[in-house]
Amino acid sequence: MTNSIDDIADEAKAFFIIGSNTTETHPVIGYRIRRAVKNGAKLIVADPRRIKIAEKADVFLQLKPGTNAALLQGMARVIIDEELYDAEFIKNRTEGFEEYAEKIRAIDLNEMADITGVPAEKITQAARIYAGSDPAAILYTMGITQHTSGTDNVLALAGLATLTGNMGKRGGGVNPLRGQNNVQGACDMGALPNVFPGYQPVSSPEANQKFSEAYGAKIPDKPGMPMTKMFKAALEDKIKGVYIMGENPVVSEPDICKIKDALEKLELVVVQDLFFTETADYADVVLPAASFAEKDGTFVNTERRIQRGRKAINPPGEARSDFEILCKLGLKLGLKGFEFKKPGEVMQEVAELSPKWKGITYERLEEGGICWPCPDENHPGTPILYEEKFLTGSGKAQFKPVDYKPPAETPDQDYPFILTTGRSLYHYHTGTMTRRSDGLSDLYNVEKALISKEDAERMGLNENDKVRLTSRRGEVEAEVKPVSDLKEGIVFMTFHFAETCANQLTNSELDPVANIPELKVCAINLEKV
Amino acid sequence: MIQKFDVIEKEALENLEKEQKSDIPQIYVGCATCGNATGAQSVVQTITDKLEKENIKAEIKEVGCIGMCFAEVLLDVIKPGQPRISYHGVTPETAEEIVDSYLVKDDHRPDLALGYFGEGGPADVERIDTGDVFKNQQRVILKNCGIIDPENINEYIAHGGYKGLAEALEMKQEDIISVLKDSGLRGRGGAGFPAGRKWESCLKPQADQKYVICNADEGDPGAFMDRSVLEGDPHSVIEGMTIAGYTIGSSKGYFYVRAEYPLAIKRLRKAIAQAKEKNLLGDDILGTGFNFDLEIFQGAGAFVCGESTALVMSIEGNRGWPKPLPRPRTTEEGLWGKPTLLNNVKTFSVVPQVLSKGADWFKSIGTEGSPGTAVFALTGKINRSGLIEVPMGIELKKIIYEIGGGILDDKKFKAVQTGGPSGGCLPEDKLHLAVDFDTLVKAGSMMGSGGMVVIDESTCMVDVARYFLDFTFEESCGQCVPCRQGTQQMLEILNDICEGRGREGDIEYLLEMGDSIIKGSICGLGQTAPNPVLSTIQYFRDEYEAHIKDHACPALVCKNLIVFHIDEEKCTACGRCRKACPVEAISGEKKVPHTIDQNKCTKCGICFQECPERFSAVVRLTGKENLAAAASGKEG
Amino acid sequence: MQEQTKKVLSGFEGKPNEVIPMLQAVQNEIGYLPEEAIRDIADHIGIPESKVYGTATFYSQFYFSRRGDRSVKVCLGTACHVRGGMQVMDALEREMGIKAGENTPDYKFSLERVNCVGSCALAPVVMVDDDVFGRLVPKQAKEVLEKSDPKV
Amino acid sequence: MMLKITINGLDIEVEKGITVFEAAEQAGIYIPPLCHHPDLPTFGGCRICMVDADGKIVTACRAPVKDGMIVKTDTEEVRKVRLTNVELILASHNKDCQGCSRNNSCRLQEVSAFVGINQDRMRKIRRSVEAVKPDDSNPFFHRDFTRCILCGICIRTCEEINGVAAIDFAFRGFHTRVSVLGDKPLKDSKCESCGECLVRCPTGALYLAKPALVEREVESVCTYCGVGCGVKIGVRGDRVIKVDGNRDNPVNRGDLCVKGRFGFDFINHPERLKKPKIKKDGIFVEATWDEALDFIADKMHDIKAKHGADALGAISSARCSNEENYLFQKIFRALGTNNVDHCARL
Repeated sequence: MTNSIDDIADEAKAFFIIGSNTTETHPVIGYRIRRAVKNGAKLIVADPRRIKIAEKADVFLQLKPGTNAALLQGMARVIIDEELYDAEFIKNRTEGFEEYAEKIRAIDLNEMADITGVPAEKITQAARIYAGSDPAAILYTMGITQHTSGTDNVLALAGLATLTGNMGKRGGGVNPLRGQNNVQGACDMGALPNVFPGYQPVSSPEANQKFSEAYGAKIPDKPGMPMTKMFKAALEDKIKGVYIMGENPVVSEPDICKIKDALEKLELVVVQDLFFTETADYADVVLPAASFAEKDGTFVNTERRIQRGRKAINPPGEARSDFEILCKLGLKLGLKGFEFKKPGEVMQEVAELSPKWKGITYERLEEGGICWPCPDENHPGTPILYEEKFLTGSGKAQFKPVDYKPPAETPDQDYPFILTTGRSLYHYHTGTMTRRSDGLSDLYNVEKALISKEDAERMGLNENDKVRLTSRRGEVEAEVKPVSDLKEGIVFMTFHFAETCANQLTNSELDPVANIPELKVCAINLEKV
Repeated sequence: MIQKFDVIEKEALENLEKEQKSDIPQIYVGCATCGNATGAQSVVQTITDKLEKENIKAEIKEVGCIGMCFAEVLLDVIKPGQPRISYHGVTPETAEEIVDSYLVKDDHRPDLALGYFGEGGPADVERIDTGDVFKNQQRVILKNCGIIDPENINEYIAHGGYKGLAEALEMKQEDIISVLKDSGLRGRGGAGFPAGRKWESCLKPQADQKYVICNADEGDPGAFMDRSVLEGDPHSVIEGMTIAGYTIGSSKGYFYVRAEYPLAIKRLRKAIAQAKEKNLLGDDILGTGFNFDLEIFQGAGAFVCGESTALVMSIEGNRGWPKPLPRPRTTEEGLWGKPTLLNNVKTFSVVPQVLSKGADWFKSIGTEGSPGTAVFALTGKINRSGLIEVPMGIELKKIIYEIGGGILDDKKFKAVQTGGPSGGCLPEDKLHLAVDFDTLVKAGSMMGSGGMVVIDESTCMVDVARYFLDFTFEESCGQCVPCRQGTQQMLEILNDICEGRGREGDIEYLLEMGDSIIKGSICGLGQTAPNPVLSTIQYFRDEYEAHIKDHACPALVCKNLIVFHIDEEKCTACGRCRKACPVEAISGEKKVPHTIDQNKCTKCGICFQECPERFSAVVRLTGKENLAAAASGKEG
Repeated sequence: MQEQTKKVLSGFEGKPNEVIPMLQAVQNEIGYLPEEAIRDIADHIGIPESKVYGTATFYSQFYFSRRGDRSVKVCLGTACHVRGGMQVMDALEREMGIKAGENTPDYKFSLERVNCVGSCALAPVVMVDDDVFGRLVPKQAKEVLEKSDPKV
Repeated sequence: MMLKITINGLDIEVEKGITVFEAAEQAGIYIPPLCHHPDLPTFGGCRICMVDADGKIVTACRAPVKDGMIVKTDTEEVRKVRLTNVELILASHNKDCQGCSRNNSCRLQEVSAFVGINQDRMRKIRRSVEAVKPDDSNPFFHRDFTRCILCGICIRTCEEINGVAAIDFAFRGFHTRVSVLGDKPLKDSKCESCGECLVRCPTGALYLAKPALVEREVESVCTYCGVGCGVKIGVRGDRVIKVDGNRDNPVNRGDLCVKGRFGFDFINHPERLKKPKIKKDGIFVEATWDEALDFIADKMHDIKAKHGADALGAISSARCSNEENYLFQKIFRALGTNNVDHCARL
């Protein structure tokens, strides 16, 4: 997030939520937004599904899955035509407005309306609310990113925020709500193929040299493979061994059949987890890890706030924290620099090697969380990014016009429906943890493929009828639930349930830049069984 | 605009002339709810058919309630040049007779007549307007009720209607208010808040919109004054509200009427339409540029919505929960947070007359502190139930014995209840009291909305208190503890007392709790709920004690404290009671005095009613011994 | 039923101050307020369904289950009370075999108490729909019901 | 702007715009609260916080302070009104305190003690508790109507804090009840089971389905979504039995969702892995840590030797700590590959 939960919730005059089922996937932020709206803030919601938060929306844009860019371009067109943009901000803090504006002016609003299935009036209305409210915050999640056009979508959002001067401002910004408790931290710590901790590119000579020296090894200067490519590589014998820590790709990854084949093929599969997951079946070694309540450490939330997790109880049996396991393994591998006594010492090394974290120490975290960047011990942290300058050569924001590209797979005779996936309030990811809660299971334990009332009527389907869903990649059987929240031709499933695994169907086509698979759109067929 | 109004008035009179054809007989039938309830509609039907069939020249019209409910169905006839003759207890059959004998022939049927109005009536029927019923009354608010056809605006205008509005529209707003202040008019809703001051506090605040609301949510069980006014003279209320709108600068008014008053609502709708047609309501009224529109909101049945803030809440679509203090006055922040003027039906309906006849005229009626008249629904154990209007300050005695004609079946007077669930009961030695806002409150009761229920010796005061508590318990909104829990607690205790489970100290506890409920409750409902109990304890404590100490109900009302018993001496074994008993609790054959099996008896009282006066062998006994005897199976 | 509700609601703008009028209109159409109808009203206005239910249940005018074809209303206003309205109520409960606020199993009648129908002079009074029976004594209960039987 | 007021003879200066209740709080003067909750707008229904302000009896929770106001919180009259009110509440309240989850942490008990309930007076009261059967439809917390005092805190919480408004007052007067549409069980309503109402309920009307008597609390961060709510992990013995929101945490200020508050069963779940396992000819056999880690280390060296470091793939976790993610990527980068990734994209 460019901003903090607090400044958005308290100061935004309008929220633009797109591709985020906020009240179910980030409930507590959901509370804050519902409260803000109750106190008069405006709300725009864009989603293929009439999600709960849409009830409170001033404008609800029910767009076709995978048409985000078109919608956003359309809004930009309105903002430019009606000169609702922040000329001052554009003059002082941005570059490339003219080219951008020119490109936007070439867009036909009605065409965008046709593509998205959202009436031009509504797009206009949304644009006016967003541009007319100062400040206005954009919130998004996977509905924006899990597309082959994910990067373009994000750029388009950034375009809107820049256009309206909502960058580097309290109550504004472009704010991806991160899905998992430390997904931000995992990135910050360099658990990515292209960067070291603190987003220092492996390809940057200085960085590479710094880390190679620190780790006492020659680290390649070209980026490695993203997870999504590793499994393909495994099928091509390029990858021989995979070490999987706290992950369950057999349920969470797209196009699972391929993943399984890949795992079968591998010489070494290590799975380190709390439970014997679906993926563990394919492992050669399974290591028992500790849960969050059983270990010390730090986590970074969606607003870049580094917070202390604390050990409450011992792990069961011989289970060990990943920290202990990894230190041991490091030593077993004969690597240097794994003689850590406690996690706090690791944090010191992180601080030394990544400037953004230089000021972070366990002592300070005892006082409460700190948002990075935090360049030195006295720096208060940075809840809001880009207040003075942007991370570009010139320090100015670059307008990057984008073109709408349709999803990789669109419906046809054989696969006439679009499947889009998401999450439920009551479960988390592959359900490894939540499905072991009797209570949560009591509230929601059977996948219900949601279909539109119209389709249900047409196909003579009633609630709880079983259907077979098939895509070019696999098939799943699940019960259906007809709802008025979906438009005709759209099917929604969660991916929490291994037994009705939506990811058997999903498409693993990637966004060229971010390598994110297009989980939100794939063509499927649906028949009663 | 006076000129403009004169035109309207003139035209109205002419139309009336045409409509009325006063050269032929006029027939009036009292068709308010009370009349209809007694069969007025079928009377109207029969007559209409008859007139048509036999093609008799006469005009028949449905009028509102003249207040003599005891005499329903009322049918009045005015023959050209004759005074108005009233016939009472009319049925379709007698209606035909009346037509045959008085309209066709010239026999005015003294046997069926109640009397006549005005001068020079026949000697063999008495004059009503100077008789007991009316001589003590002064009809201001009800002046048109039962006289004019409420569905004909022309009649209202012909009787001086809408003059007040026309005059008001020529006055400055402040002047209207000062007239009201001079007149000393106090709100007729019960509390008697000075109307002038209320209007003034609503004129002051600046706002883009203000509202006028007429509170016609008459919920007091045993009061129907407001309904009668709406049914009998709807235009007077509309006129009053329009004047209010002009005075405080509002363009929108609401009638908040109980949905249980369908006839009133129907007549209001019609009246509103007629007034608009005549440009006396709606846009640019009488060409003054003043706009005022009226909407009817049907209350969905909650007594508490008589409370101003609760009423506003319910129009806004919420539970009718009063707003707790401290809060801004409704006159400053009412409906949708806008200044809102809320008055009772009777208050609005009298305003036009105050303006057209002047403050002094109004002050000349009633007492200094409470000028004007009071309207009561006089009911209960009284000979002449009905709707009456008397000058403030009249003695209760006069109302009960002269207007009301004394107690039913010559029983002994015990108490008179005024103010409904918020009021209290006054005993015989208070009958000299003058009826006005302040005197009644001092005596532990209140004017309230105008229910006046006469209670005789055969009524149990504890039971009466319980009745009212049961009502407030059911109607409590449930928001605040003192009212929600307190009314329930008091009711439980009263139930116990009435059912022989009373305990030492209950009376003191009731008094103490009553005090806390009055102090602690959010709104008027809770703050007055204990009154019926407190006043009955004040004046009839002995009855409470009899119930508690001796398990005796002196009035022989409380079921659990009485037993039905057949006096062998008096019983002639006629078998009436035996046959009537719904539970076969009575045994005995011919010539053998009957007995009641106390184990079977449900105390429905049917045997008591069945046993002929001349025997009156079935008697009711009360008190510990009798109850014990009955319980021990021994036939009482 | 949903069609009925939809039809009724189409006559309203969907403002909060229309809640009670909407409830009244729907009840007039259907005879009571089914849950779905309340939900539809809430959606039509855009307020929580719990709030509409809270408002509806506050007012005695509204019913939430099917009612008898004819409703027998026993007046227990003050005048009727002091003149023995309660005995009449007892008698009716006995005759109908139900308590106040209930329906007869065959849904012919529903029985309820009301506060003052404004015919105090006729006390005690019973109303069956719009027909008024005045100056009643308990034993007339049977007769009242026979006269009011919907089939007759 | 500051105002001067006097409470029980004590002169104090307070901010304009606060209520008498807040003023008293600041002066350290106790006024018994029942339907009042600092997180929520005032209600004013319980009538327990009544005080004498300039001679008028008012509810302290609503009355704004006025300059020169003289407040008395303990006059004879105030005492009587409060006492009767509490007695009246108790009259229709479940007697069984020992059997109540909130015994000794109950606001009604606290208030009763303060106003001085005594049995002699209570004997005069007619007790009648409406027999409404409890709602145990929700797996995490249940509703006991016999312990509900209709303070409306749950209702205001559901509307103001969580924004769902699944519940509201229904029916009227003595029969008033907190209800969802159709007086249905909570489970069949819009309720999202966040438990915010449970946390704020002053009595035992809302109570945990599984009673949780916490022995110690540890501050930490929720393990689910990216919001990073501060939690207090409640431990008894060696088990996590409760999770509460941490009101001091700026992220959630004490709020939690259904997963964060109630979804902790997995921690002490019997299926937790307790020993390393190595697959030998298709079946997993338990191993010591040294065996397991040696096996892995050898295999990895082996692969690196045969096919180069880039034949290794490392999939880290968005649920592991920063330190752990750091070490994980360090291991593989030190081995000479950048094939490090995690599920950021899912």
